[in-house]
Order: sequence, then C-alpha cells, then structure tokens
Amino acid sequence: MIGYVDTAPAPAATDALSLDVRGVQYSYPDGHVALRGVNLTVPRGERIALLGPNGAGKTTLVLHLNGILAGGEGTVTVGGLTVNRDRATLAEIRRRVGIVFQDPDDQLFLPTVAEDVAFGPANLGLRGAELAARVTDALDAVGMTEHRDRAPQHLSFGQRRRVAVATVLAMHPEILVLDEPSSNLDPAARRELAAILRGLPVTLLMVTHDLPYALELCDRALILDAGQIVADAPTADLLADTTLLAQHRLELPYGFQVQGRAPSYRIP
Amino acid sequence: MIGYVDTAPAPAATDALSLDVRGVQYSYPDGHVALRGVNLTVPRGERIALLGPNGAGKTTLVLHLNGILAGGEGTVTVGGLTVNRDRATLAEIRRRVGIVFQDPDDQLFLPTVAEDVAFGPANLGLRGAELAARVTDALDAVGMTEHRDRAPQHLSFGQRRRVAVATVLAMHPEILVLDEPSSNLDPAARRELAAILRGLPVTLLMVTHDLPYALELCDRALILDAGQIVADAPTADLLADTTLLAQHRLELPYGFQVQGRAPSYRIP
Amino acid sequence: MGAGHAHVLYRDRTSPVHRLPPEVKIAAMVAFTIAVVATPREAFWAFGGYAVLVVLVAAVARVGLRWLATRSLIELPFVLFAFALPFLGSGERITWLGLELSVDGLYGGWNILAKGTLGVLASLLLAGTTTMRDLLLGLDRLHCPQILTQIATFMLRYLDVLIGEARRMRVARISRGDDPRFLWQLRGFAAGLGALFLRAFERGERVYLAMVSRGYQGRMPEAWRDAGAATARHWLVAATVPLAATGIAAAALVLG
Amino acid sequence: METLAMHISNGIINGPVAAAFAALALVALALCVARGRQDLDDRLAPMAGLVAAFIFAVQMLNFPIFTGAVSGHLLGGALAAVLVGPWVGALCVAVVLIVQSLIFGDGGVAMLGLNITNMAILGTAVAYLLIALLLRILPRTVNGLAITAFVASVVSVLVASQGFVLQYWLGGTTDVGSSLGGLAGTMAGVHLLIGIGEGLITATTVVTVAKVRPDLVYALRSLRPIPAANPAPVGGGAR
Ligand SMILES: Nc1ncnc2c1ncn2[C@@H]1O[C@H](COP(=O)(O)OP(=O)(O)OP(=O)(O)O)[C@@H](O)[C@H]1O
Ligand SMILES: Nc1ncnc2c1ncn2[C@@H]1O[C@H](COP(=O)(O)OP(=O)(O)OP(=O)(O)O)[C@@H](O)[C@H]1O
Ligand SMILES: [Mg+2]
Ligand SMILES: [Mg+2]
Repeated sequence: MIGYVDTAPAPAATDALSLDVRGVQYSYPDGHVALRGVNLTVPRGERIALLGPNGAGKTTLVLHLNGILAGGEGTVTVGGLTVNRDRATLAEIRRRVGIVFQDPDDQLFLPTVAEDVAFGPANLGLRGAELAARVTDALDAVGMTEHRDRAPQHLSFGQRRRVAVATVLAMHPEILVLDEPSSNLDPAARRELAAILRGLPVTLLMVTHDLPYALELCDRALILDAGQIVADAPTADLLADTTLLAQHRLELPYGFQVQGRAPSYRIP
Repeated sequence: MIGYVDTAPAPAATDALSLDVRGVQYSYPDGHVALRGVNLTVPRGERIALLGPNGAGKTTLVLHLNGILAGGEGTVTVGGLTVNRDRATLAEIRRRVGIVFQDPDDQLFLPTVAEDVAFGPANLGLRGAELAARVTDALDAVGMTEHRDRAPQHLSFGQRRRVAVATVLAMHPEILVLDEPSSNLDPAARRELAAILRGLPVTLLMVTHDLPYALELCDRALILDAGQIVADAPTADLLADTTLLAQHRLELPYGFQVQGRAPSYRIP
Repeated sequence: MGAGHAHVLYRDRTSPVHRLPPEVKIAAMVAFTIAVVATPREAFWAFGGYAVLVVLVAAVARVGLRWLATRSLIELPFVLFAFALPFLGSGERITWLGLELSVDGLYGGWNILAKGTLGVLASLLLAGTTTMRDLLLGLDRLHCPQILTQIATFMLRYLDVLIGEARRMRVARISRGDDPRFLWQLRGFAAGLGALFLRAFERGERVYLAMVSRGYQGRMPEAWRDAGAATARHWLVAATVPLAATGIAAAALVLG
Repeated sequence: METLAMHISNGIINGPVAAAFAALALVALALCVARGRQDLDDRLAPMAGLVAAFIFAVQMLNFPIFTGAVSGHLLGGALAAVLVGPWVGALCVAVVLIVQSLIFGDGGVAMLGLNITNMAILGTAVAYLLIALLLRILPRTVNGLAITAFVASVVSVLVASQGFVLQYWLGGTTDVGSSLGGLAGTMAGVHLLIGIGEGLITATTVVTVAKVRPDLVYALRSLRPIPAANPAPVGGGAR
C-alpha cells in the first residue's frame, strides 16, 4: 500500500478549492476547437469523475491542469496558484498535480521500470532510502515489483499502464488526475487500483468511460461534451438519468441499474 | 453498416478450421518467455474471446496469427495455410487475417484518416469507386465519417481507436482479430462496435478484459495465463466459475452474474 | 504519423506548377541544373538568362521571391568559400581597393556563387511545389530502385516518429517535475539521443509490422502510384524550362 | 567550410570530374542495391528507415566548431554500417543526400555523384571495414563495441573529407595551387573534431541499442551476444 505519512510538510494551502477552472477555451494548432469555455471546481479531498464521449475534450482539459497545454482563454488555479508561463510556478504546480496519461507511452521513458518510477520523486529532491521506499511502495501497489528492472517498452500494454500509475503514485501528489486509468487493466488490477485510489488522501479527478467504475470510486461526476461541461451532479443521480446519459453517448452496461435522487442537477 | 456482398470470390477454403495453433512457444529477443506451448483451434465463423491477466501473452499470440512474430516452436495454420517465411504465403495469410492492434498509434500512419483506411484495401488491389465505397462504409461503421480528412495523430485516443478498427474492417478479412477493441471507446461506441461485429460473417477472435462484453459477443472463451491456454469453454460457463476466474485475476464487475452449465471444461 | 504530406518548404497553394506530376518536375529540375553547371563561367549573360527563367517559374508557381531569397540562405557556407577563393587562388593577380586578388579566384568565386545559387533556387522551386510524398512517387515513377524509395518512404515516416517520441519524452519529463530546456539534458546529449533512437525504433517497428499486416509489401498501393501519372503533354509543358536553359548553355558554349 | 566539403554545391568541381564520379557512384550504388535487397528483411527495413531519418534529423542540427562560421554535422556512415550493414547502410546515406539535394538544395544536384562517393560509399565502406576488423580484435564487451563505433566514425569522417580534397585536386574549378596542401590539412583538422563528435553520438547510440536489442545490431549478428567472454566464432563480424 501507498502510505502518505512520509510526505514533506504540506504547503500552506489556504484555499479549500483544490482545482478551479474558469472559462477555459482551447483550439489546437490545426484550428480544431477542443474546449469552449470549461468551468469546474473541485474542493480539496473530493473524488470526481469526468465523463463524456470520445473527442469531447477530456484529455485536452486534463493537459491544462498542469500547464502542458495553455494559451487559450481562461484560467486554471491549483490550490490558489494560477497556471502561467512562469517556470517556478509551473514547477510548483507540477509538483502538486500528478497526471496519469491516457497513453502509457506518454508517461514512460527511462531504461528501466524502477528508474522511471524514481524519476518523479528524485526531481522532488528525495534521495537514498526514502527514494527507494517510494519506488518500492508504488511498484508494490500496482503489482509490478517483479518487473522493476525490465525496460518499460518491453512490457505488455496493461503492465505499462500499471507502471504509469506507479510513476505518479510515487510522487505523492496532492491532486491526482487519471485519464482512463482502468483501460487495458485486467479485472483484478482494476479492483486493486480502485482500492488504492479510495485509500489515498488526495483530491482525485478521473476521466473514464467505465461508468460503474466511476460510481464505485467517485461521489460526484461531470459530463463534458463538445468542449463544455453539460452536467455536474452526484454520480448516482447522474447515472440514473438515462435520457441525459443517452444525449451524450453514455450508457450503463446491460443489466446495470442505479437508484438516483432528484434530477435537479443539470447545468443550464 | 459494413456489407460483405462485394467481396472478391471467396478462396476455395476446404478447411473447416479457420485457425489452428499448435504448440506455439515464443521468447522475446531480451529472453523473456511469453508463450509456452499454446494450442488452440477456431472453427470457421465462430466468435471467440481470449481472456487473461496482464502480461499473459495475449498480444504475443495475436501477433503470431499472421506471421508478424515467428521463429519460436510450433505452427500456426490459417484456413489450411501454414505460416512460414515464404512471401507469397505470408501475403495471402495477411489478406485473410485482419488484426486490430491494441495500441492505435501502431496502426495509423498516413497523413489523413481516409488514406489510412484506404491503405489496406488498396494493397488488395482495389481501386476507384470500389475502394472509395470500402472507405466510406468502414468510416461510417465506426462513426468517423466527419473526420475523414483529418490527420490521425490529431484525433483523440478513442477516435484513433475507432479509425484503427475501420482500417481493418475495410479489408473485409475472413478472420478478424481484435486486441482490446473496446478500450477507450465511449459506451455507445462500444455497443455499436458489438453490433457491427455481430453482423459480420467472419471468424472472430477478440482479446478483452471486459468480461460482460465477451459474454455479449462470443459464445466461446479461452483463458490464457503465463503463456498457456488454461481454460476453453462456452463463455457463460466459464464466467460462472468464479474460482477459476479468480485464479487468473479475472472477475465479473460487481453485481453481475451469469448462469453457467457444467464445470467440465477445464483443460488438464 | 502524418509523414510525408507536407514539409517545411512546401508552399500549399494551387498553381500550374503544383499540378504538374512530380516526375516531370524532378526531371526538369535536374536537367536545368546540369545545363547551368555546364555553362562556362565567363558567360555572364547566360546566368542572367537562367535567373529570368527562375523568376518566371516562381511567378507561375505563385512562390514569392522573398521566400526564395530567405530560404536560399542555406548555401551561406558556400558563399563564404566563394569569397575566400579570390584570396586563395593562384596565378595572375589584380589589385582592387588595395586588396590583391587572384583573377582566377575571382572567376572561381563567381562560378560557385552563380551556379550554387541557381541550383538552390531550382531545388527550392521543386520543394515549394511538391509534397514529400509526391516527390517519392515521382522518384518511383522515374524507376528509382524500389529499395531506395522504400528507405526514403520510411525515412520520412520515421522523421515524424522521432519528433513524436521526442515530444512524448518531453511531456513525460516536465509533468513529473523535471525542467529540461532540451530533451537530452538528462544524461548528456548523446545518452538522450540513444534513448530516443531506441524508442523511435521500437515504435517504428510496430508501425511497420502493422503496415505489413495490412498487405504492405515494400511499395505503396498501385492504385495510388498510377493516379495522376504524367502524360506526354505534361512532359512537353515541363520541358520548356530545361530546353530554354539548354539553349542558353549551348549558345554560351558556342559564343565562348 | 566542411559543410561545403561534405555537401559540395554546384560549381565547385568541374563538369567532367562530376560526371565521372556520378558514374562511379551509380555503379557502386547498383552493387549496394543488389546486395542490399537480400539484407532488407522485416527487421532491417524499419531500421534502415530510422537510420536514414536519424541521420537526416541530426544533420539538421549543425554543431558549431571554433566559430559560428565553421560548423559540421553527422555524416552517419559509421552509424549506418554498424546498424544495417555496409550495403543497406550506404543506401541509407545516399537516400539522405538525394532527398536533401532535391528539396533543400543542400549539395548540388549536379554534384550528387561526388557527394555520394564521399559520404555514402567511402564513408560507409571505410567504417564497415574497420568495424569488422575491430570487432574481432577488441574484447567483446560494451566498451569494445563503443570503441569500435567511435574509431570507425572518426576515421570514416576523415577519409570522406579527404575524398573531397582528391576531387578538388582532380577538378576544382579554381586552381588554389599550393594551397591544396593547406586545404587538405584544414579539412583533416576540422574533420577530426567533427569525427570526435560524431564518434560520441554513434558510440552511445549503438551501445544503447546493443544493450537492449542486440538482435538489431547488424555488425553483431554473426557474433555472440555481448558480454559473452568467448572469442569470436570463425567468420565473425566481417560478413
Ligand atoms: N493534437 C491535436 N490536434 C488537433 N486536434 C486534436 C488534437 N488532439 C485532440 N484533438 C481534437 O480535439 C477534440 C478533443 O480531443 P480530446 O483528446 O480532448 O478528447 P477526449 O475527450 O479525451 O476523447 P477520448 O475519450 O477519445 O480520449 C477532438 O475532437 C479531437 O479530434
Ligand atoms: N517487446 C517485448 N520484449 C520483451 N518482452 C515482452 C515484449 N512484449 C511483451 N513482453 C512480455 O511478454 C509477456 C506477454 O506480453 P503480452 O503483451 O503478450 O501480454 P498481454 O497478455 O497482451 O497483456 P495485456 O493484457 O497487458 O495487454 C509479458 O510478460 C511481457 O512483459
Ligand atoms: Mg482522451
Ligand atoms: Mg496485450
């Protein structure tokens, strides 16, 4: 298991909002508009699912949360710090926000699994036994300890996905953003990941197409479609509204049903 | 929808077995053993799911089915043709077997989506209106028609996955092999893909971690673990045997249950 | 991998030159350059004539002269060499502004400057009006050995793979708290390059195998190769420029 | 100045000599095509493309030597020879030169024969001969491979640069008289530095590949894997 006890003293976080995204618009260089004014707030410690059809802009939004993409309209604030072009600010934001990319090949680049997992914490200044412990714990958590000395690009897709998750867990970020973490994982690994995530004292934003998984992990869910947030509600309520889901190419697997509360959550 | 009516005259297929894999062993160049003697037969027209934990060797097995990987022990026979090093045989086998790779980035390489989808059928010798129709149909089937002139690397992950499926559908293969086709697809796309696959008159082998999806599409399922086939049975029976599933890191999502028949199918 | 569609030098517009099949453009460009190189260096007027031809083609191709001028800076090193020659050259010398210069060297410098520049301009006109993929198609139709066009095709594709993998590695690093100004600051330039090479290879290998799975056998599909191949009319149209150049070169040789 | 030497532009060497070397290059390339075809299997085809792309890309990053005016770049002959063998290797370098001359005007089209002779043929051949020799003499370790790649790079760059001097002596359009010796010296000096840079890049790249995928290194194909301590089998890396 990942223990967060050994974390460095928490920065003086005066802001109760972990993430605050306001009016973010973004077009890719080829002119394709991906985000058309996204507003979204995530209070500290909440676990939120980000749902939406293919091409909705979920990944584009995720890449804004630590300043990898920027340059459109709007602001992104992370625990009070606003993403800008300043190197020091960006470095601090990237320390706080850990992103697991949708494609594990975007995440892994060092010659061995262990080195890759150690890379983030080493950049945070950890050394020696502490660093080793971080690596061991993270690899343990995703069940990849026995592969620690292998080359990441020689792993199976699902194994790479697990290592990708470990690289971010090892950094003990305050805010954990996962883009489709469960895809290509075997069912047991999926459940194990859910248990780990549930046990972490972090703010969590998880992009997923697996609605039952979202329900299992997150109390609140958002739907992003065509670059805008179109719904924001407790996950159970949201998943109970089949009309809404169907409008956005979402649906529960056959035979799966949820009891919702009041359908009063749609965004105008 | 994909219509197979315009297919070139079917080759004289005397063999009722579409796929016949015997004693296949394989080690990667770095010495890692991935397959330890796989035996497997797929009768013509059947739809079979290939299940198993991460790193079991599923992708490695898939890459053997059209001779991309070879050189270990054992033989692979496709509709009576045995995979060997002969160029003509290989070309014919690759005409028959269409593989959708686990990572769409491995599959797409041309400047536009439409060209990429046209690549396979054009290699088969199609041209003009017939080629255009193949492309249009395949893109329609996966709902990517409006993106036909975009660059594949500028699509979202799920959109790339759909195009990857289209590139293979357009070839009208006799045997369709899909490595995790539903991962990263939105739920509606997942259902639409299932409907398409169910409608195709092909032999189908589908690798997946989504057990309900396997049940929905395939009558028979195999479990591959540590490079060996460890179970082969009707999907419903197999999924009903929770002990067996648990031994191989498989499990049904919470709340999902299947009625099985007799537990008499385990491989010795 | 959007390889080979366009490259930095391609000017995306429509013009009669853009529409010409690539093989005739390549042939015309090569023939023009050979005519230029064969011209005696003393025939100053002939080089003026070539320059006029280049300007005419640029106008028809709707390629701006300023673009041509900036892009031709690539030959700056040759220009430096050309300016060094009057000092290095042997034989008869003249004095100009107090500098003692070799006459042969002056001619040599001019020769390199004029022929080099015209050659670069001709290449730029080809590059500006032809996509990389068409260029390869043209080479293929000119019966360039298949193994060469195959290597060239992959070269273009893997340039994209290299760039793509370099981008991925950069994103992977900055989002985990590293702050590199260059990709290779991790363990020195070369180590980063080695890692990038291996990574690009393994990606490229998988892409190649996926192509092979879809029936690729070393050449792009025939349907694509044949579409828009040159007709006799195309050859005639494109031949005007090298023919004019050959005329100039012949005249220059005869007139001495 | 060496950029010039390495990518000879139109007008530096006279027509007859350029034509003679074009013929020579054509014959040599034809041989490479014939031999390369047998080599180019499913494993080598992507590698050949990547080697060409890598040389192409790295040639874009000229590294300055002494001053900005003098800059040099990777020639790639040694890298190509180690990874894809002499035949396909020469073709890779030739492809880079052809594409660069066609679309960048980098190296005159009329001088292509000279450029191909120097960099693709001479550079790769010298590198491969050295590699074949050194891999037999040196211990079969990572260090041995690194030294091999390094030495082969330095020497092949030097030889390629002297190819230009020879061509200039035969058909330089301007008679530099006694300065020819000076030219040879300058070329050698500058290219020693370039060769060292190229050697470092080649050695690290090759070692990285050999550690993870020894099966991809053509020069090691008929040898035992690194770091086996055994002597080379008969008929080792030379073929
Ligand atoms: N590099 C790019 N260049 C241009 N357009 C892009 C690029 N990446 C994504 N897009 C476009 O932007 C839109 C949003 O893409 P994004 O990747 O954010 O979608 P997504 O919600 O993550 O989808 P998925 O569920 O398929 O991962 C899509 O329409 C996509 O085609
Ligand atoms: N290129 C490679 N080099 C070395 N070993 C490899 C390579 N690719 C896969 N392996 C190893 O071979 C085994 C089988 O891998 P494979 O990709 O076939 O698994 P898989 O069943 O497809 O898993 P997943 O569900 O995660 O996709 C794994 O242990 C993996 O680490
Ligand atoms: Mg996405
Ligand atoms: Mg797999």
